[in-house]
Amino acid sequence: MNSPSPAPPFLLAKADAFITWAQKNSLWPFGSGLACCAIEMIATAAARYDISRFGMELFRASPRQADLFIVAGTVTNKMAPVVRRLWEQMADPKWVVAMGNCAVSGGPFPTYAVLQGVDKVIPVDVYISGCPPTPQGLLHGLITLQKKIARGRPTQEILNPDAR
Amino acid sequence: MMSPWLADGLIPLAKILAVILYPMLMVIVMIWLERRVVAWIQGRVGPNRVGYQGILQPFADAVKLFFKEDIVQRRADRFLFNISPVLVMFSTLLAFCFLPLGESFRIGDYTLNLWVARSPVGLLLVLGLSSISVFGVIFGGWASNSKYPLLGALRSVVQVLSYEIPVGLTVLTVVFLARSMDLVRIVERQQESGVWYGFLLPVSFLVFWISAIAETNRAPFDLPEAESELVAGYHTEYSGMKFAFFYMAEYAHMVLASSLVVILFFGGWLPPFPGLKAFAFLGAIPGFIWYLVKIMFFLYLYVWIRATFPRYRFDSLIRLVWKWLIPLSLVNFLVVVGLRYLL
Amino acid sequence: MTFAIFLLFALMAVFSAVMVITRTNAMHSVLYLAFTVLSVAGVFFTLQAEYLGAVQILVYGGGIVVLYIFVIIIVNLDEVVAERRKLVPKIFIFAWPSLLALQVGTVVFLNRPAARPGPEGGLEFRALAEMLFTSYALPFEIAAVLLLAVLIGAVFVARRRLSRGPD
Amino acid sequence: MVPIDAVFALGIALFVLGLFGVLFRKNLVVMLMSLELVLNGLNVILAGLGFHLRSPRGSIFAIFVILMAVAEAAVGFALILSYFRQKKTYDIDKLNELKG
Repeated sequence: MNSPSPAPPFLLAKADAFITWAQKNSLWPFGSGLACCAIEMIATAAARYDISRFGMELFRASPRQADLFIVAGTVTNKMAPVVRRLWEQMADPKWVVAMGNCAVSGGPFPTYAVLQGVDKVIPVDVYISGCPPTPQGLLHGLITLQKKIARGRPTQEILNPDAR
Repeated sequence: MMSPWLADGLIPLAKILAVILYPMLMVIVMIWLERRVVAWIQGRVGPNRVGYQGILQPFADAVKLFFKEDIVQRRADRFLFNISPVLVMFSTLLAFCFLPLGESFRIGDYTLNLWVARSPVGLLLVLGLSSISVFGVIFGGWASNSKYPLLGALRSVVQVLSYEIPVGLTVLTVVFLARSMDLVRIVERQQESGVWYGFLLPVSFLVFWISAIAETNRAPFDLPEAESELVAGYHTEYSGMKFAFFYMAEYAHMVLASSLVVILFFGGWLPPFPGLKAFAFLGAIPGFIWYLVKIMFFLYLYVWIRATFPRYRFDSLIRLVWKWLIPLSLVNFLVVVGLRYLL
Repeated sequence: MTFAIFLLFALMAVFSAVMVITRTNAMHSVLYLAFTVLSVAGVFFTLQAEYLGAVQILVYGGGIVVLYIFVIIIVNLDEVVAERRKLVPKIFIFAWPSLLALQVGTVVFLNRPAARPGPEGGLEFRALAEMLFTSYALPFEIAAVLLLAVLIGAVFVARRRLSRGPD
Repeated sequence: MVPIDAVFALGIALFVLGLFGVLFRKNLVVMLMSLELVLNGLNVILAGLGFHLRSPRGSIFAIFVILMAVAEAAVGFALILSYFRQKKTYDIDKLNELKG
């Protein structure tokens, strides 16, 4: 999706708009709190910030049913294979948000035990900085992700899945 | 005079279409209602970005799930894995065929019945068909070839089969008063006696309602899907549209249970106070609107209970049914029969 | 019309019955057994035995078949039981039920009763209930006692023998 | 209107299929399932006769057969479970202790 492909025909463009509308408005996150950022993620779901306004309050416990992997917290080297595996168990289309400095780049832990950024094991769509990011920060990241999803062309991926 | 092909061909077809669309519509309303009401109870806002007050949220979810990848694990039993969501959905929708939506009325010289099928044993059939959905749950859990789905499926079956007993025993009291298992007839009998059976049989209603919550695997009895212990229960390995089938079937089951409660205990499509002349003006509102209002009230009660009570532990769940509900419903049955003959 | 529906259910019943006895996976057999039970319930409906159909769905579908599933899950083994016995000659296996079927068929077809118009409401639910609780009250009670005995017997046979101590 | 011959044909077909299952299969659980087929075939014939003779007796007999099937299934499963605890298999051919 990096290079802009030629504009799709009218019907496909409408279908794209419809599917991406559905996808961006019903991002079900995977309940994946790894460290202290999880507290902020939970705060985002709670009354004051209320992630459910965007239809995202259905935190799924099963990766098969989730669309959004919020990597909330420090990914240790021990946890990295698990994170990778959970990401692989998620059903396409799926998106990843690296929440907090640890998930983005290892943060304050430049040590042998900590993975220096979760993008070393799984592809990340949106990075949110902060230690930890505030709920406003997470919501901003999620809205950014919604904008990115709205630019997607799901029909292209359905019609020729090999091109991905 | 209506042409026969319209009466014999088109109207049954339209009814069959309606009996598929009506539960789906109720499911969509129910999903939206649940998310908004739970949010409201918790001091949040709830989905409000898609459509007016977020009413299109269930549509967005459905479309998204439709375009999601459909994962079948390598070690899963493909045949059973694929067929079980269909089984769950099929049995629930089939049960809807026997639910009357209102009294029949006449258009010209054609009598339009607001039900697809009417049977003298309609009540038994609805109970039987709704218990068939257990197949889908247990086959899905077993075919996933994974431990949490299997545990969730076993829990679900034990729970549903145990709670079937108090349901049967309390339904017997209603049948005893109405002298019929025909759902239409039961409502008509309530009209004749001038009182909803819920007020005559409060214990039956309570036991039936608790069991109905447990049979639909809803909080506080949602042990089969307890995400803190079992990930997502019997549908852990399902993704995309198959998961949506399980999800929708669960809500359709709730609509079915609410409809049954309304028909058996709250007078179906009858307006309130069917016996009192002073309230006869309430009959001006069509029957199925009363019916829908009552169903919505019980669906709201489902959500209210979910947002209020913590989840049961599994052993206390089973203890509740075997040590409290079944003896209670047995005694209730004896008391109802005894009073009926003494008074 | 009724006959067409009957044929549909009958074909479904026979097809799934064949599948029940030919699947090597016991779980698939149970699924097809459920289909057979439901189609037979449909056959009962076409034969105006509505109460029987409802009982079939409730008791067979909701009870017995679920019991089968439970037993298969409890005694779940990876072992596939080798099918087809070798000790009995194959010809005998085929011949005996076929002969029996032929015999039953001829007896039944030759002695089939003439259709009796009878009272129209003869199959009503009420008539069934009245007959069940008057003429057949004694068998009904005996069946109840049988079920009680079965309940106790099944629990007794299947219980874990705790006296031997933990394994 | 369903002709009685068709009902007999269906009942006999289910009966014979069940019989085949009992004779062919070695898996105890599948054998019990085939027994259920036999009983179902019987019930079909009983219901058909009741329909044909306009009498509720067919249904009543079939209900007793279903009751018996419940009893049979319960005891059968109890036996299978205790057998399985001892043998760790449900192959019918391993059930041969009494053979000389």
